[in-house]
Amino acid sequence: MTLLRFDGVSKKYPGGHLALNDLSFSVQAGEMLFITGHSGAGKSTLLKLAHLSERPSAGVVWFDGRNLADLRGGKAALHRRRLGLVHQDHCLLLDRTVFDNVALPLQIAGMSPALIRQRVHQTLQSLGLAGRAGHRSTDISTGEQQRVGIARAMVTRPTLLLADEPTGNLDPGLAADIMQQLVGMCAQGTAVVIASHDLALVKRMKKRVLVIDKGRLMDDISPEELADE
Amino acid sequence: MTLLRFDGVSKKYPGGHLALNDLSFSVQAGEMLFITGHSGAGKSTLLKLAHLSERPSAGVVWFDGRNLADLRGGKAALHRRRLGLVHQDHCLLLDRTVFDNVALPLQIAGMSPALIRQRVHQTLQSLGLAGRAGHRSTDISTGEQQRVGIARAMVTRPTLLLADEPTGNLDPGLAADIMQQLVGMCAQGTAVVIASHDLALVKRMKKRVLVIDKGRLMDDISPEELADE
Amino acid sequence: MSNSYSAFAAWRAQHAAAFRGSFARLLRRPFSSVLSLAVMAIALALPLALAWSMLQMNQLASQVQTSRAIQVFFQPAVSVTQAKAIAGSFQGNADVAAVTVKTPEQGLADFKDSSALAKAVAVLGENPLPAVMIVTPRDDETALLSRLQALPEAEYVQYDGIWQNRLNAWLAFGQRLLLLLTVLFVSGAVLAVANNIRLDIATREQEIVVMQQLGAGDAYIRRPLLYAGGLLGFLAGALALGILAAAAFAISPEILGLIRSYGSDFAFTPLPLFLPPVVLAAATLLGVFGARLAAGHYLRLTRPVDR
Amino acid sequence: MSNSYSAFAAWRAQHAAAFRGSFARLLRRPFSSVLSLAVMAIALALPLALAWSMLQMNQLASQVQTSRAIQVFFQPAVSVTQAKAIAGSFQGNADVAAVTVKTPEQGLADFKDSSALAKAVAVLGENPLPAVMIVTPRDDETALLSRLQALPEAEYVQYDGIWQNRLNAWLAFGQRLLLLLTVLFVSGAVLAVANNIRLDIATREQEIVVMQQLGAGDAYIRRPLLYAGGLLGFLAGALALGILAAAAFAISPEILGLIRSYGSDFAFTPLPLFLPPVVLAAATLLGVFGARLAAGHYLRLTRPVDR
Ligand SMILES: Nc1ncnc2c1ncn2[C@@H]1O[C@H](COP(=O)(O)OP(=O)(O)OP(=O)(O)O)[C@@H](O)[C@H]1O
Ligand SMILES: Nc1ncnc2c1ncn2[C@@H]1O[C@H](COP(=O)(O)OP(=O)(O)OP(=O)(O)O)[C@@H](O)[C@H]1O
Ligand SMILES: [Mg+2]
Ligand SMILES: [Mg+2]
Repeated sequence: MTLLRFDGVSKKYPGGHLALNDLSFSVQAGEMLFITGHSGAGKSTLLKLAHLSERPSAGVVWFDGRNLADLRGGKAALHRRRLGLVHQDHCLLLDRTVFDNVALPLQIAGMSPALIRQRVHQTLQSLGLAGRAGHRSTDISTGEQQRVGIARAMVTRPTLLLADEPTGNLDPGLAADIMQQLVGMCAQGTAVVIASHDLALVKRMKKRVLVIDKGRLMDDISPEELADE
Repeated sequence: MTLLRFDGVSKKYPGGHLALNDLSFSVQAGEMLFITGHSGAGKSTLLKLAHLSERPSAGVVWFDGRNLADLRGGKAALHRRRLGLVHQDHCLLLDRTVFDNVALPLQIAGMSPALIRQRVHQTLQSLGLAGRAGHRSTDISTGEQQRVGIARAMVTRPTLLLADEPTGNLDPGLAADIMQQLVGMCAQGTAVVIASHDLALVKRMKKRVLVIDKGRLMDDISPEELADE
Repeated sequence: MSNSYSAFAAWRAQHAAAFRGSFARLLRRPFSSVLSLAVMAIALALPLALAWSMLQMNQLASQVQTSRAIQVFFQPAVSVTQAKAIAGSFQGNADVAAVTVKTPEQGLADFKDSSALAKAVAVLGENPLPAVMIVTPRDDETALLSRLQALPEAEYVQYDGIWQNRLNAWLAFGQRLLLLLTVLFVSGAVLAVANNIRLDIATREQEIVVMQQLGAGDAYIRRPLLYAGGLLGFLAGALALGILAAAAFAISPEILGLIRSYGSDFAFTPLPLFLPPVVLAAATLLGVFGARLAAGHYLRLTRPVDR
Repeated sequence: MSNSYSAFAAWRAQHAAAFRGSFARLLRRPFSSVLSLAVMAIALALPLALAWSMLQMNQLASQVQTSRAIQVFFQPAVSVTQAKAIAGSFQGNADVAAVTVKTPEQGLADFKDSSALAKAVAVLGENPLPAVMIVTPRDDETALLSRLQALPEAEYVQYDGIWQNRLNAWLAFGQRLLLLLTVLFVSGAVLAVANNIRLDIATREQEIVVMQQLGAGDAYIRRPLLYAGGLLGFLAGALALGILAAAAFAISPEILGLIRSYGSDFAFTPLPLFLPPVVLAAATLLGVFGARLAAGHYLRLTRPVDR
C-alpha cells in the first residue's frame, strides 16, 4: 500500500530559491528509505513537505490517499500527530526535563499518565538515556539531545517516521544501534524515511536510497542493487 | 611553545555528574588535534573549559602561560576574543543575515567596516556560502548553518580554534574540504582542536588524536602512530 | 490511542497540568513575576480609585444641591401659624421648587443633635430661635430672592448663591477631571495587562513552535497561556484591592474633614462589599482575554503552514 | 587588530550601529512597539496630568484664601472719610490681617468692568453704592465678626464662612487625592517603563548569550539595549505630551466655568513651556535607566562563567 507519494513536487522559498524541482516518488507502508545528497540539496525541505511544516509551490503530496493541500488548521495538526519527526536541530523544549520532552506528544494525544510513564521510560531505555530522564534538556550533551529527539519521534509509534540527519552527532557504534531500532519499528509496520549524508552508514544498511542534488531526484537505488555491489 | 595545557582537570556539573575526570594534556601553538569519544564522553565540556564557557571543578587550565581561573569579567571576554569556537549547535543569531553573523566577532573587535566586508566575503567564499550572504540565518539549510558557524570562528584568524563536531551535518566531500581549510589555518599558526566522532575522517587526517571515555583520557595517539597503521 | 482512558479524564488531566504549569512558571521567575504583577495591579487600582471617587463626588454634589435653599429667618414676633401662611403663599410660585417651615422647636432639636451650643440653650430654658422658612428656588433665583427680602416679617434672609456657584464649578471641574482620568486609566489598565501578557507569551514563542510541530491543536497550545493570563490577572486584581484599601486609609483624614464641614448629615459611601469579587472576576477575565489575543497573534505568527 | 582604523572611529561606528539597530527593531514589530509605547505613554501622562492639576489647585486655593474677607457695607450716609477712620480703628487689631476701604467710585468701576448691570447704573447718573470696608480676619473670626456687626454705621455685613470652610475641606480632599494618585502613578510609570523594557530584553536573551560567547564585553552588549530603552522612553514621553494636550483640551469647558464663577480675577496657569523638553529628557533617562537595570539582570543571568 502506498503511504506517501510525491507527485511532481517543487518548492520555491520566499527568497526565490528553488529547493525542490519536480520531484516524484512514493513510499510504501512499513518501508525503510534513505535520502542522501549534498548539503543544501533539499533533503530537509522534502521531509518538511511530508510533515506539513511547509507547503509545496507546485505538485501534490499524497499521504494515505489524501492530498495534504486539503488539510488545514486542526486537520493539519492531526496529520502531524500521526507522524514522528526527528528534527535536524533536535528542537527540544529547553526548560523541561528529558522525560517531559518525550512525554509531550503522548500528552497531546491524551494518553493516561500511567501509560505515558511506562512508554517514555521504555523508549528512553532503548536509546541509552535511562539515567537522563530527570535532567533538564539543556544539561545533556548534544548527542544525548539528538537521542531525546529520536525518542520523542518514536514514542508515539507513528505510521510514518521522518528522521532528519538523526545520527549527525552520534558515534558510529551508537548510530548503528539506533538504525537497528528503526529497522525494528519498520518490522512493526512503521514506514521510516531517513535523510542522511553518512554514505558509509547508508550503504551498510542496504535499504532503498533516493539521491537528490540541487532539488532534483538523481537516483532511486533499490536494496537489491546495493546488495549486488 | 605550549599554548593550552590541562592540568589534572575535573568538571562536575551542578547535577553531580562528573563529565571530566582528572584530565591532563597540552596543545602546542599551531598544532592540530582531534578529540574523539562516545556521545556524552566529555568532548564538548573540554572545549567549553578552554573557551571559558565553563570553569573546572578541580585542576588548572593554562592558556598562553596564564591560569584561566584568574580571568573574570572583561578579561574573560578578551580571552574569548582570541579564540574561535564552532558550537556543536551552531548558535547563530537567527534574526540576522549570514553576513551579519560572520561579521559580528570582527565588529566586536572594532575592525573598520571596509575591512570587515572584505574578510567576511572571503571567508564565506572559501566555505561555499558566497551566494548565501544576504539570507537570514533561519532560511538556510542546517549544513549551511554549520558552515556559517565555522566561518564565524575562522574569520578572526584566532590563536586557537575550537571546533565542536564541525562536520556533523555535512557530507563527506564537504567535510574533507573544510578539514583542508582548517589545515591551512594551522599552517598559518592557528592551533586547531576538533571534537569529532567521525572516526573515518579522523583516521584519514593523520593528526594527533585524544580519545576520552566517560571523562577520562584513554589514549593520546601521535600522528606517527596513525601513519604507521 | 488508548480506549480505557476516557476523553473526559484526558481533558481534565490536561487542564490540571496546564494550570499547575502556569503556577510553576510564575514561581520560577519571582522577580519578573512580581514586577509584572505590580504594574498590572497599579494599572487596575487607579481606575478603581478614580471611579469610586467619582461616585463619591456625584453623590456629594447631589446632597449639596439641596442646600441651594434660601433660608428666611422671621422676626421673633412672627408665630408659626403666620409663618406657615406666608409659606403657603409662596407654594405655587413658578420659581419655587419647594417651601418648608422649621418651627423654633425643630430648630432647637437640630442644635441638640449636633452642637455643644445646644447645651447652653437648654440651660437658658427659653427658646430664642425664630421660625424659619426654607425655600428651594427653581431656575434663576434673583427675583425670588428680592421678593423674600421684601417680606416685612423677614428678619434676615440667608442665601449663599455665589459660593454655591463656585462650589458647583469646582465640582464640575473635579468630575470632568476624574472622568478623563478614569477613561485614560481604564484604557491604560487594559493595555498594560494585555501588553504584559503579550510579552510574557513572546518569551514562550519557541514553546509554541515545538508544540505545533508535534501536532498540538490551537486549543491545546492556548490552554496553559490562558491559565497563565488568568492567574496573572487574578493576582493583579487582588494586589489592586490591597492598594485601594491602603489608599482609602491614607485619604481618611481629609474625608473626615469634609464630613465635619457639612455637619453630621453628610453620608459617606464606603467601598461596597460586592466590589472585591467583581474586581477579581474582571481582572481574571481581562488576563484571560489579553492572553487569548496574544496567543492568537503568536499562533498565527508561528503556524507552520497556514499563514 | 587593525591599526589604521582608529579606536574612536570604531567606537563611533559601534554606537551608530547600535542606534540604527534599535530603531530597526522597533519598526520591525510595529504592533508590539505601538502597544508598549501606548502603555508607557499613558503611565507617564498620568502623573504629569495629576501634578499639573495639583499645582493648579494649590494656586487656586491660595487665591481663594483672599476672599475669606468680611465685607462691611456702610449705610449710605457714611462718607468715605468716616469709613476710612473706622477702617483705621480696626487696623491694629490682633485678629485682623488686613483692612481696606472700597469707595463708591471703585465699586462702580468694578461693575463697569464686569457686568451688564453697570450700564443701568451709568444711565441712572448717580452712584447708589455705599462705601465698603473689606476686613481679612486672622485665625478665628467669630469675635471680629460680632464686633463688625455691632458697628452702628454698618448696614450689612457679608461673610461666607461656612461655604468657605466647606470649599477648603473640598480642596484639602482634592489635594490629598491628587497627591495619592500622583505617588501611585509616578511609581506606576517607573515600573511600567522598566517592566516593558525588561520584557523587551527578555526576548533578546539568546542574542545576549551569543554575544557573550563571542567575547563581547558587557558595555558592547548593553549599548544597543540602552539605545532601545532610551528610544522607547523618548517616544513614550512624546506620546504622553500629546495625551496631556488632548486632556487639557477636553477639560477646558470646566476650567472656563471655574473662571466665570470667580469673575475675571481668576488666573489660570497654562502648561509651562519648559515642560516638554523636561518630560522628554526625563522619559529618555527613565528608559535608559530601566534598560540598564534589565540588561544587568540578564547579563548576570546568562554570563558564561562568573555567576
Ligand atoms: N550543563 C550540564 N549539566 C549537567 N550535566 C551536563 C551538562 N552538560 C553536559 N552534561 C553531562 O556531561 C556529560 C558530558 O557532556 P558533553 O557535552 O561534554 O559530551 P560530549 O562528549 O560532547 O557528547 P556528544 O558527542 O553527545 O556531544 C554528558 O553525560 C552530559 O549529560
Ligand atoms: N526558509 C528558507 N528560506 C529560503 N531558503 C531556504 C529556506 N530553507 C532552506 N532554504 C534553502 O533551500 C535549499 C535546501 O534546503 P534544505 O534545508 O532542504 O537542504 P538540506 O538538503 O537539508 O541540507 P543540509 O544537509 O545542509 O541540511 C538550501 O539551499 C537552503 O539555503
Ligand atoms: Mg537539512
Ligand atoms: Mg558534544
